[in-house]
Parts: sequence; C-alpha cells; structure tokens
Amino acid sequence: MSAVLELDDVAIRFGGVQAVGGVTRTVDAGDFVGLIGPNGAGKTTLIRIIAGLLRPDRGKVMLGGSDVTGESTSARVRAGLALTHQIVRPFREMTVLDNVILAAGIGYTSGPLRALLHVSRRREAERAMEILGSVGLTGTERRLAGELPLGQLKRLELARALAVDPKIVLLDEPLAGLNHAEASRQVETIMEVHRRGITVVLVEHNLEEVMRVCRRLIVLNNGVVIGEGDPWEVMANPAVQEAYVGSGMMAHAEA
Amino acid sequence: MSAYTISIVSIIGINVILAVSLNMISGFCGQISLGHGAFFGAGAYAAALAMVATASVPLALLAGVVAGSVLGILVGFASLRVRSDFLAVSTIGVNFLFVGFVRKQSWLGGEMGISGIPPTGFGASGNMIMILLLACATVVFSLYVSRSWMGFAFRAVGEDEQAAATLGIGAGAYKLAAFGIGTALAGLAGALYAFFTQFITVDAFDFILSVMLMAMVVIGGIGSTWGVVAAAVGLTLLPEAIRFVNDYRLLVFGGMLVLVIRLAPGGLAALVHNLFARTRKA
Amino acid sequence: DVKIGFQAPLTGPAATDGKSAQIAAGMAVEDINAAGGVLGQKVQLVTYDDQAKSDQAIFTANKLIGEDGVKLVVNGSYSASGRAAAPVFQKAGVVMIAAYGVHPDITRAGDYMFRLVHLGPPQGAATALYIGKTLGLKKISTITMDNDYGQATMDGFIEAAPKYGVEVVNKYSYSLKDRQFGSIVASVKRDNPDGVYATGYFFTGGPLVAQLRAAGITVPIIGSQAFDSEKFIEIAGPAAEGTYIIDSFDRDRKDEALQKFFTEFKQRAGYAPEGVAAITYSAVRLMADGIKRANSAEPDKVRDALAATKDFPLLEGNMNGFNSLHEMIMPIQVNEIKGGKFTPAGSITDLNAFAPPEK
Amino acid sequence: MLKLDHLSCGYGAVEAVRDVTLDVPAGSIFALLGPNGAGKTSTIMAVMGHVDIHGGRILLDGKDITRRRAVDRVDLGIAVVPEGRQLFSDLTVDENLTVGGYAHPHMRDAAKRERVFSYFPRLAERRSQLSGSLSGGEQQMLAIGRALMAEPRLLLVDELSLGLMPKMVDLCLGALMQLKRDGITIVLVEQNTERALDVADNVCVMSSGVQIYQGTGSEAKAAGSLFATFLGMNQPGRS
Amino acid sequence: MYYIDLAVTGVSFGCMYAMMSVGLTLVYGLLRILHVAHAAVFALGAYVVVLVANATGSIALGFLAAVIVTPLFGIAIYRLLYEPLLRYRPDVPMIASVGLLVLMQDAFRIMFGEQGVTFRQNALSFTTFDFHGVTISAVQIALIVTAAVVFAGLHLFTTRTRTGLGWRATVSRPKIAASFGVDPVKVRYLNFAIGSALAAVAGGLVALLNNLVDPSIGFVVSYKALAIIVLGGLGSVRGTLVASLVLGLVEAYGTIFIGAWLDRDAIAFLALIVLLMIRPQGFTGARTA
Ligand SMILES: Nc1ncnc2c1ncn2[C@@H]1O[C@H](COP(=O)(O)OP(=O)(O)OP(=O)(O)O)[C@@H](O)[C@H]1O
Ligand SMILES: Nc1ncnc2c1ncn2[C@@H]1O[C@H](COP(=O)(O)OP(=O)(O)OP(=O)(O)O)[C@@H](O)[C@H]1O
Ligand SMILES: [Mg+2]
Ligand SMILES: [Mg+2]
Repeated sequence: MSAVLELDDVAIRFGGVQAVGGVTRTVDAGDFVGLIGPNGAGKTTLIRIIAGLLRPDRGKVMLGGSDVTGESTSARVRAGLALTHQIVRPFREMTVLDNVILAAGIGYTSGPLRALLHVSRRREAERAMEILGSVGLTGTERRLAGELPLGQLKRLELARALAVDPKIVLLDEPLAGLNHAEASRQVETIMEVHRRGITVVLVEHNLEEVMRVCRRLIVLNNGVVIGEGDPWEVMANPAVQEAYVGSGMMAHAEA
Repeated sequence: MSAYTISIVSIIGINVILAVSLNMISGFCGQISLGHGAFFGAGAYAAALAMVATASVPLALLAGVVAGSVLGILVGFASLRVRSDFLAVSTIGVNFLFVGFVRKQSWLGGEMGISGIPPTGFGASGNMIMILLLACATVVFSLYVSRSWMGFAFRAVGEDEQAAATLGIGAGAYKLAAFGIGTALAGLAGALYAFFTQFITVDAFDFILSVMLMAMVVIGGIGSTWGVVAAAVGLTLLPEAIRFVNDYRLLVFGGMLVLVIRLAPGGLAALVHNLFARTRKA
Repeated sequence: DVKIGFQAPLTGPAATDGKSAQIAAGMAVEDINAAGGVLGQKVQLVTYDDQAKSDQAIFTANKLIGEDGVKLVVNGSYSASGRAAAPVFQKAGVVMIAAYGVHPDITRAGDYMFRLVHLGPPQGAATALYIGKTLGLKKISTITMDNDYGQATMDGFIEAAPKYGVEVVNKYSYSLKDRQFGSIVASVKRDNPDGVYATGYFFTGGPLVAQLRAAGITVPIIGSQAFDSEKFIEIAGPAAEGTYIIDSFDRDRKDEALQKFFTEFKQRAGYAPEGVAAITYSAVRLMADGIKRANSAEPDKVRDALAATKDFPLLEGNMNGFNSLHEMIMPIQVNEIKGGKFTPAGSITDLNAFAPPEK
Repeated sequence: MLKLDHLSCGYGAVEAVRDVTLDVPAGSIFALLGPNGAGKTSTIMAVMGHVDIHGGRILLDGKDITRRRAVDRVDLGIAVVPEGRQLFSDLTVDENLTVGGYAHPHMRDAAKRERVFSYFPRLAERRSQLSGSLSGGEQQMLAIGRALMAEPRLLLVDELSLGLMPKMVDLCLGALMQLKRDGITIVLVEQNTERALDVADNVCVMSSGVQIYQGTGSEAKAAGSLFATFLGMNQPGRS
Repeated sequence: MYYIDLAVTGVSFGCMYAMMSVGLTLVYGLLRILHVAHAAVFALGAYVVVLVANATGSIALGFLAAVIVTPLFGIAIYRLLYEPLLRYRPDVPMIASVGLLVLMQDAFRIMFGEQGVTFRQNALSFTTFDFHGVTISAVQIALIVTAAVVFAGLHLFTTRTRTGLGWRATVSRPKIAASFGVDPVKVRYLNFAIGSALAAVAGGLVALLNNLVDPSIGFVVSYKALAIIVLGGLGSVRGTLVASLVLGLVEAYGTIFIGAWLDRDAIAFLALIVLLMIRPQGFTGARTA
C-alpha cells in the first residue's frame, strides 16, 4: 500500500505550550485511523497543520508522496485532502444546499478566470442533493445554514468535506453533539465513504464508535504519540488508560 | 437636451460605474474598500496624461483601466495580509496616500492638476452616450459575475476565508480578482471623468468621494447590482434636487443619509424585496 | 432685468470665503440698483454653490447658461472651480470675471475671461522685491501652504528671490487642514533666519504666527494675501504684531465707498470684511460699469468694454487696466499689523517687477 | 423550583419550541433529551432570557420571570453552561472566572476559584492563557467552572460531554452529582443518553419542538423502546 | 535641542491623538462599528469649551460643561442611531455615522459661523516655558499630563476592576456576559460616555492650542483616528496609546524629512500601511484563531 499522508517530525509551540512535539507518522491509502488522546493533547492542532491552516515550527507534511509543507490549504484540498472543523464553520448566510454545491463545484473554482467562465450549477446541485441525502439532511436544503442546530451543522460539515471528492478526509469530532442514533448513522456514512476507497483520519472522544470502526489507533498526549496499533491492544495499554480513559466509559463499553 | 442635463447624466453614468465596481469588491467579495476614489483618480490621471500626449481616446481609456487595476492589484496584495476590518482603514490610507503623493508630484501637475486635456471630439452629447454605453456594459457584467461561479466563490470568501480554503477555494486569488476587476472599472470611470471635465485636480478624488461611493453601495443594498445602480442615480441627483436650499445643502444631505439608513437599513434592495414579499402574501 | 451669474463655495471647506463673497456680491448689487441700476434696468444676481469643486462648477456653469440664460458671470470662488468653469463659459460666449481665483489657466481659456486679482507668481515676485529691497532681509525660511494658491505664490517668490539678494535657507510646507506646526516651528528656530515668508489663509496663518512667536522667534514674518482678515489678528492675538501682509489693502483710506462698505459689511456679516469680500464687491461693480460703458448687456460688447477699462476705482485702490490676457494691472499694497490694527506699510509700484504674463 | 408553563418560543417568526410544560423539583437533576433540532438549546436559552417568548410562562420558585431581562435573572441564582462554550475568548482563564462571579462581587472569590481548580487542575495550569486558545475540552471545563463561580441555585448545562474525553466526562458527571448533593438544581442537556439517565432524577424527551415523554429517571430506563426510537439508545452489551 | 523640540511636539501630539481615538477604539471593540461621528463629538467638545469659556470667563468651567454635555450626546448617538442598526452589517451604521458627521459639521458652520470661534481670553495658549532652549507650551504640558492620567486610569479600570472585566466580557460575548450579570446596556452607555468625554477634553485642548475652533476641526480626527485604532490593533486601549505616540513622533519628524514628498496626512497612513505589512495584527494585536 502507498502512503497518502506522511508527517515528518512535525512540531509547533504556542508560547509556553508545546502543542505538538515532533510527530512522525504515515497513513496508508485506504486506512481508517483513529487519532485519540486527552483534551488538549494536540489533535486539533495536528489536523490544522496537516490542512495547512497552521504553519508548523518544524517538520514536513507530505500528501500523496509530494511535499506540501509550504502550500496553501486550498492547494492541499485540490490535491485530495478534505477536513471538517471541530467548531463548525458553515457559510451562515448561504442555504444548506449552496454550502454543498460550492464544495461540489471544486472543479470550477480552481481559479477566478475559470470560475468566471462557468455559470450552470445543475450538475453540482444534483450531486449536492445526493450527498445531503446520504448524511441525512434532506429537507433542510433551502434553510440558511446559520439557523441549523448544532447536530445538523456537524453533518453539514461532513457533507461539504465529501463533496470535494477527496482521497483522504480528516474528521475532527464529527460525532460530538449527536446522540446514539444519529452518531451511528453518521458513522455508517463515514464507513460508506471509506468503502469507496477514501482514507479516513478520525478524531473522536466517542470511544465506542472509535473502537468499532477504526483499524488502527494513534494516541496523542501532550503533543507526542504515546501509543499506536490495533485498537484493543492500544486501549489495554495502562498509559493510555491512565491518561485518557475513565473508569465509567470503559465499564460501559465492556459491559 | 440642455448642456446642464447632459452634464448631470454624464456624471450619473460615471457614478454608476464607480458604485457598481465598488460593489463587486465590497458587496460580492466582502472586502470593504473605503479608498475607491484613489483608483478612480489613478485612472483619471493616467487617461489625462495619455490624452495630452496622444489625443487618442482608446489609448486614454486603456491607460485609465491599466492604471486603476495596477494600483488595485497592489492593494489587493495588501488585502491578503490584513484582517478584513483592518483592510477598510488601510484602503482609506491608500486614498490619502494617493492624494498626498499626487499633490507633491510636479509631473502630475501637483496642486495645480492637469488642464488642457484635449476634447474627445465626440462633443458633450457624444461623451454622454459613450459614458452611458459603458455604464450599461458594466451593469451587465456585474449581473453576469454575480450569477457565475466566480460570484459564488466571492460570497464564500467574503463570509469565511478559512472555510472557503477548506473547500479548495484559494481566497487570495479571488480577492485579487475582485480588486483587479473592480479597480479596472474604477480606472475606466476615471478616464471618462477626465474626458468630461477636461481638467482634473487631485481634490476631486479625495476620501469624501470614496465614502460617498460606499454610501451608494450600502444604501442600494450591499451586493445587489440593481439596488446599487438605483442608489448611485439617487445620490447623484439628490444634491442637485436640493440645490434650492443652497446654504444648507450639506446639512440636508447628511440628514437624508442618516434618515434613509435609519428607515431602510437593508438598503433599497431589501426594501423592494420586503415589499414584494408582502404583496405576495396579501 | 439684467442677470449676473454668481458662483461661490457656500458649503464645504471653502465656505469661509464663499460666505464673505456672497455677502459682498449682494451688497454690490444693492448699491448698483440703488444708484439706478444699469441700462435703466435692475441688476439681478443668480447665485449657485460650487463647493469649490470642479465638477460642481461645471454643473452650475451649465445651469447658469442653459436654465437661467445668464450671459455675464462673476466667479467668487477658488481656482479649481474657476478653471473648470472658464472653458464652459468661453465656449458659450459668456463673460466671466474671476474675483479671486489665482490660477493662470482661467484667463488662458479665452478672451471672455477677466481676472481682478494679482496672479500667484507675480504676488510672490512682488514679495521678494519687498523683502529684499524694502525690508532688507537676506536669509528667509519659507512655509508653503499646499494648495494651488499657496504653491503658485511661493513659486513666484522663490524664482524672484535671488534678483533681490534674498537667500532661501529652508523650505517647509503644510496642508490646508493643519493648525499645528510644531515641527516647522522647531526647524525655523534652528534655521535662525532674518525673516519668515508664509503663504496661507488667515485660519492657517493665525495659528502659525502664534506658534512661531511662542517659540521665541522674533524676526519679521511676511504673510501672503489671504492672511488679510481681522480674524487673523483675533486668532494670533498679541503674536500678530509685526506681521507684514503683501497685497492687502488700506482700510483707513479716505474713500467714501470703502468706509461705507466696511460699516455695512460688518453689520450684515457680524465680522469685518477681508480681501476676498472687497475684491468680489469690486468685481460686481466692474461688471456693471462694463455694461454701462458698452451701453448693452450683450456679452461681446461688454467684453470689449471691460478690456478697455482704465483707472477703475476698486475698493483696494485704482486699477490701471487689463493686459492683453485680461490680467489686472495695479500696484500692490502692503500692511503691517501694529497695535492690533492693519497699518499701511507702503506699496510696491514697480509694475515691471511683477508683470503678469501676456498672451 | 423551575416551572415551564405551556412555553412556546423561537427566533423571530421561527417557532423552535411549542407548548412545553415542565416541572423541575428543587435539588434534583433534570435531563432534557432529544435529537438534533428538538429545541433543547432553545429551551435552555429561553430560561436565560435570550429567546423570543411566543407564549406561556417561565416560573422560578413560583415567581413569573417570563418578561425579565436576562441580566436580572442572575440575581435569582441561575447560571448556564452554554452550548459551544461561548467563552470570553479575549479574556484569560482567570478573568473568565471572575466574570463568572460577577453578580456576587468579592464573595468568597478565592474559595470558589479553588473549588473550580480542584475539579479541573488543568485550568490552574492555564490560568493566564487567553481562553480562546484553549483546546476544545479545556474550554468546556472553563465553561463549567465559570458557571460554578456564579454559585447558582439552578444550573443549566447544555451538552455537558461535548468534546470531553471519557475520563473527563466521568469527572464532570461526578461533579454534577456532588453539586446536587449540595442542594443545587440542575437541568442537563446531553446527547449521551445512557450517561444522562444514570444521573437524572427526571427526564423529558423533546422532538421537533414538542415534548413527547416525561417521567422519572428509572421509569425512563425501563421505557427502552421509546428511547431506542427517538434517541437510538443502544442495547447494553452491543459492543 | 532641535531633535528634542521635535520630540516634544510629537509626544504632545501623540497624547492628543490618543485621547481623541480612545473613544473610537472602545466603540469598535464593543460594537464593531467604525464610529466616524466621533469626530463630531470631538468638535462639539471644542465648541462647548470655547463658548462656555467665553460666556463665563473661565476655561475650567468650559471643560466642565464639555464633559457633561458630550457624554449625553454620545449616549444619544448610540440610542437613536446605532442601537436600531446593530442587527445589520457594520458598514450600515458606519455610513449612518458618516451622514451624522456631515450633518453635524454643517450644523456647526451654520450655528457658529464659517469663520470659527476664538477664545476671548486665553492666556494659556500664549504661555510657554523654556528649558535650556527647548520650548514647551502650557497647553502641551496639559495634554501630556492629562493623557498620562487618563490612560493609567483606563488601564487599571479594564484590568483590575470588575466593571472593567465585565466590560471586556461584554465586548467578547454580550449575551453570555448578560447571563452572568453584566448589564450590556449599562456597559454601552458607559462606553460612549467615557469615550465622548475624553474626545471632548482632547477637543478643548486642541481649541486652546490653536486658539481657534472652526467647523472643520473634527475633520482631521475623523480619519486619522481610524488609522490609529487600526495600528493599535482595534479595540485595544494600550495599543491605541502606543500607536498614537508613534504616529505623533513619525509625523513630527516626517513633516521635516519627507514632507517634501508626502503631506502630513499621507505620512500617517504610510506608517499605517508599512506597519500592517510587517505586523498584520497591529502593534499589540495578539488574536486568537
Ligand atoms: N493559539 C494557541 N495559543 C496558545 N495555546 C494554544 C493555542 N492553540 C492551542 N493551544 C494549546 O495547545 C494544546 C493542544 O490543543 P488542541 O486544540 O490541539 O487539543 P485537542 O487535542 O484538539 O483537544 P480537545 O480534545 O480538547 O479538542 C492545548 O493545551 C491548547 O491550550
Ligand atoms: N438563530 C436561529 N434562527 C432561526 N432558527 C433557529 C435559530 N437557532 C435555532 N433555530 C431553530 O430552532 C430549532 C431548535 O433548535 P435548538 O438549537 O434548540 O435544537 P437542539 O435541540 O439544541 O439541537 P442540538 O442537539 O442539535 O443542539 C431548530 O429547528 C433550529 O433550526
Ligand atoms: Mg480538538
Ligand atoms: Mg443544542
């Protein structure tokens, strides 16, 4: 299998906090990786670095074999990356449908001139409707995104990420704010995406779902990797237990 | 048509181009610019110099467009670095820098401005027709842009650059495009203005003018091409219509501005929209 | 009625001068009508606000021509407005007298244009003569106001200065909106010149002179024409003492018209008239005089009559006449402020030293 | 303690909550459950005074507070942990806590702060960091801490576990139980239905703006099928 | 000596800029509105000081009247103009604000005359001290001292007092701050009152310095203060002070050294743009993502 994402000694520091302290990891094509760790471990920060929203102090980010460390976010998205934000960021003044159409039109928006020469959105609208259906947002298309409740916005984030037709998606807590039924549904969608051959990196605190779907876990603590491998083995690691998992949750999961 | 009417209509045409082009930058793409007067001025000066040197109308128009957009793209580059609310004030700065710079340049006539710009040869009504044609073309172009994918991407960039970037839309390129197009049109308006007055001083392109243009955009309804056109016509005619108050003109003008915004904060576009919505309900 | 068009900046930043000009023009018309009008008819003034802006000047010029049918115009505004309006009037064959617009282009627009004020550069040249010969000062620091009037006048000075043995030690400039001159004052203090020459208006000149004096600069200060206002003395207070104003006018001259103008203007405006007011008044009177001499209100005839003007009494004194470009020829008066009053300090009569350009 | 009497509310013309009647007994934990868009957040914010009331009444200790301004409700002892944290992001952790106790100037400020830090030692480490730069979970801890600073009698918690790691969820639920023992009334919105039912004395389920179930915690646990339909609570042992 | 003279000019000017723009930055921080009409408040302050001083013969009474009248005026602007427009994009209230400024400036012209008003007695303007060749006027000293006191006070207020913290919390999230007992309406009134009073004091001092209040006195404020608050990082009081002082000094030296190429207003904005290119977040801006 070939690597879609490679991190080489990535690190960043905010004032006195070493948020990410030298992470070197590879994600292979078709993998389904869970990135977990305590609050403040540096997961979101790492995702933002991979997406190019933050510039690391040192280290390299490679996408599909080519170095993208100096590239902009939009260039990385065009190279096959997609992500969802932990704190949702829809275009609040646009309708839900427009939010997704815009993502689906990635072929037109590569540059202003190209965008200027195209008007029709029929095909993209059809595709957007399909994707909205798959995340369970049918019926909300005409509403302004700013009016949706949090749970639906989480799904809109996923819909937009899928619409750009990525090779790899980075999902930052896509299940937070969803109840069990909704979370399972959202997970189904994600698994369906994965079945289509898209690589998934999932950041989640919903361990139950993480354990169910991830093939491999990476555990971050204080900005460094403290464990990696098969989910059950990783979870059994006392260091991980100590730093992350409380008694209650495990009790529930094991019950 | 009397000479007076011709001159008013000409200025209306020029203001329509200016307001619609500003609306592309600030309304479509969300980059608040309070320095549109500078690009207008750059166009006017370039066209004036070209006219004095060659007396060729097409060359002068081209010079205006190029000068406006070159300055515009430079400012666009600056807009890539600064936060949106910083940009508004930076563009004010560009306006003051432009005026302050031209004031001291003897090759641009300094304080004296440039006079003796050769006439276009079309006569006052010929000029007016040229201006009106170009104004119509600008409006049509603006309507087209707002329907195209470019207009769509502009809206995204205007609302949230980072979110746009995560959908593969490079905010930088679009902001540059908005500035480039908007300021090229402002430069065009500048050339037309130079033809109209045949004499320019830098005072005509000051900050007050830029604010006036922004007022047209806001009163028209930010982002709405038709609203902005209506506001441009209205705000150009208003001072003429209230000429009878002579001494109190600015007072009345300022008061009207406050009143209009207070009564129709969403602009004319929203007003019309609500009106339609109501009649449809009724 | 005989209509005379009148443009002035009634609102906006130039409103100070516009207001004075408007009052003075109104007084002139009343005086003319009280004396029987012209050609047996009353004179009527049609006034428009041009905000001292070029496009507004074009609108109002077109309006005067097209809507009001005016054939004779007095422009009581700054150069920007006069320059924009001049070609419009010239093309329509309308006679215009620019009361105090100092830019050369106004009269260059054509033969229907007249000017009743000394051009900027000649004023500057006359100043150099006065500073070098009359006051006998050698080293001068100059402070220029950045607008066409301030700059053109200073250009004339700088060009003529060497002829009279005057050396310019340092040049400074400020903008119309400035009222604070700390840096310039500090620099002048360091220059330690024999005198300071500044162009500007009374509302910039007042604070400037006050600040120069407060910093302990005691050398003579020479100001340009637009310092000429009682308000200048009010603003600068005791610091105004010993300031020279070039191209001013003698307020105490035993002239009935002048004294009557003074008292009446004060009554109407609530403040004493400045140079701008006096010139505008004279411009309207001159236009009426031209009509009388032409015995017609036809612009062509009025133009010829005006061009032939000889020894016409302005409020400031008698003018000699117009040159081929319709620029006014007249000696320049100098005032010094003494005891809080404008006091005549001689006049510059060498007309060749500041001859305006010919065609 | 808190009563909602046929309450309807929303945003402008949009009605988010229709005709909800609730009774929250003093000193209990009341869980408000329901799928996305059910109107839970809207209900909470209506109690805080930030939503347009279309009809009905809000009563606290029998007093009608429906028309009271939001600021004036603090004195009655209400505090909120809002959805999405909503910290004062330009203020430091310490300053956020001070504002939390704004309504009771200087009263045992230091002691209250110590209590918050004892729940969340992580916050103590980050005392002078700007709250906007905290991680998601750290922000949630601060939002809870800030509400505790107000020494509320009625604590409204919107999405307690959102973004918290499992260990922290335990900790926070433990803290709520402790607060309840101290006599504080708690209204809890939570997506993790089982965990919510573990601690709740009373339960209300909402869907599409209307209430569809009300009962005690134990009753609710028994009514499994209902929960499976509306909340997708999984059957024990599924994993 | 020369350079010290320039520095004195720059610092005293910086202090004036600081006082006139702090109100603007406070309003921006709270409401995200570019409160251009602040310039009219500044002018109003100057007029009140002059007119009352001339009527009563006491400059101190003039200042007292100004700090009573202008806060009310500032609050009125908020209540009548901004509050109803808060729901709209910030450009909307800004244009309304511009309209108000135009209206007020012309109203001043009509009410108090084109010629402007001067103090009848103004010993202060003409009092100067000479320290070993460095000249400093009484008004300049007053400017520097007032600004120092005001800014020290403001700093303590916003960082050490609960009201100040509540104010900053409201700036950040008005609804939630209200939920913890910070009254947003009171905060806004306080904000406009303080900002307006400081602008009025600055206006009065400038009136003394120029011995002239004309309708255009507020004009400079209307745009230069905007440059300052951006340089200061928008919404930051400390940043505003730093930016004002820097700008005062840049202008004082710039007028002499680059004045031949650019006028003074342009120098201010050149400084702004250069700095923004180097530090896009302003002098003190440390923004969170
Ligand atoms: N801009 C910043 N300035 C200062 N510290 C920061 C900044 N951004 C993040 N941090 C710190 O870096 C650490 C890692 O944050 P990050 O958001 O990556 O955590 P996380 O693993 O996503 O946590 P969570 O699960 O709670 O979301 C945190 O301690 C946070 O306080
Ligand atoms: N600002 C708003 N404007 C218009 N409608 C809104 C607004 N906020 C929420 N709504 C609508 O009100 C309804 C209830 O939303 P609310 O946020 O209360 O749901 P919730 O139960 O908290 O959902 P979630 O679990 O996803 O947070 C939704 O249909 C939502 O679209
Ligand atoms: Mg995170
Ligand atoms: Mg909610």
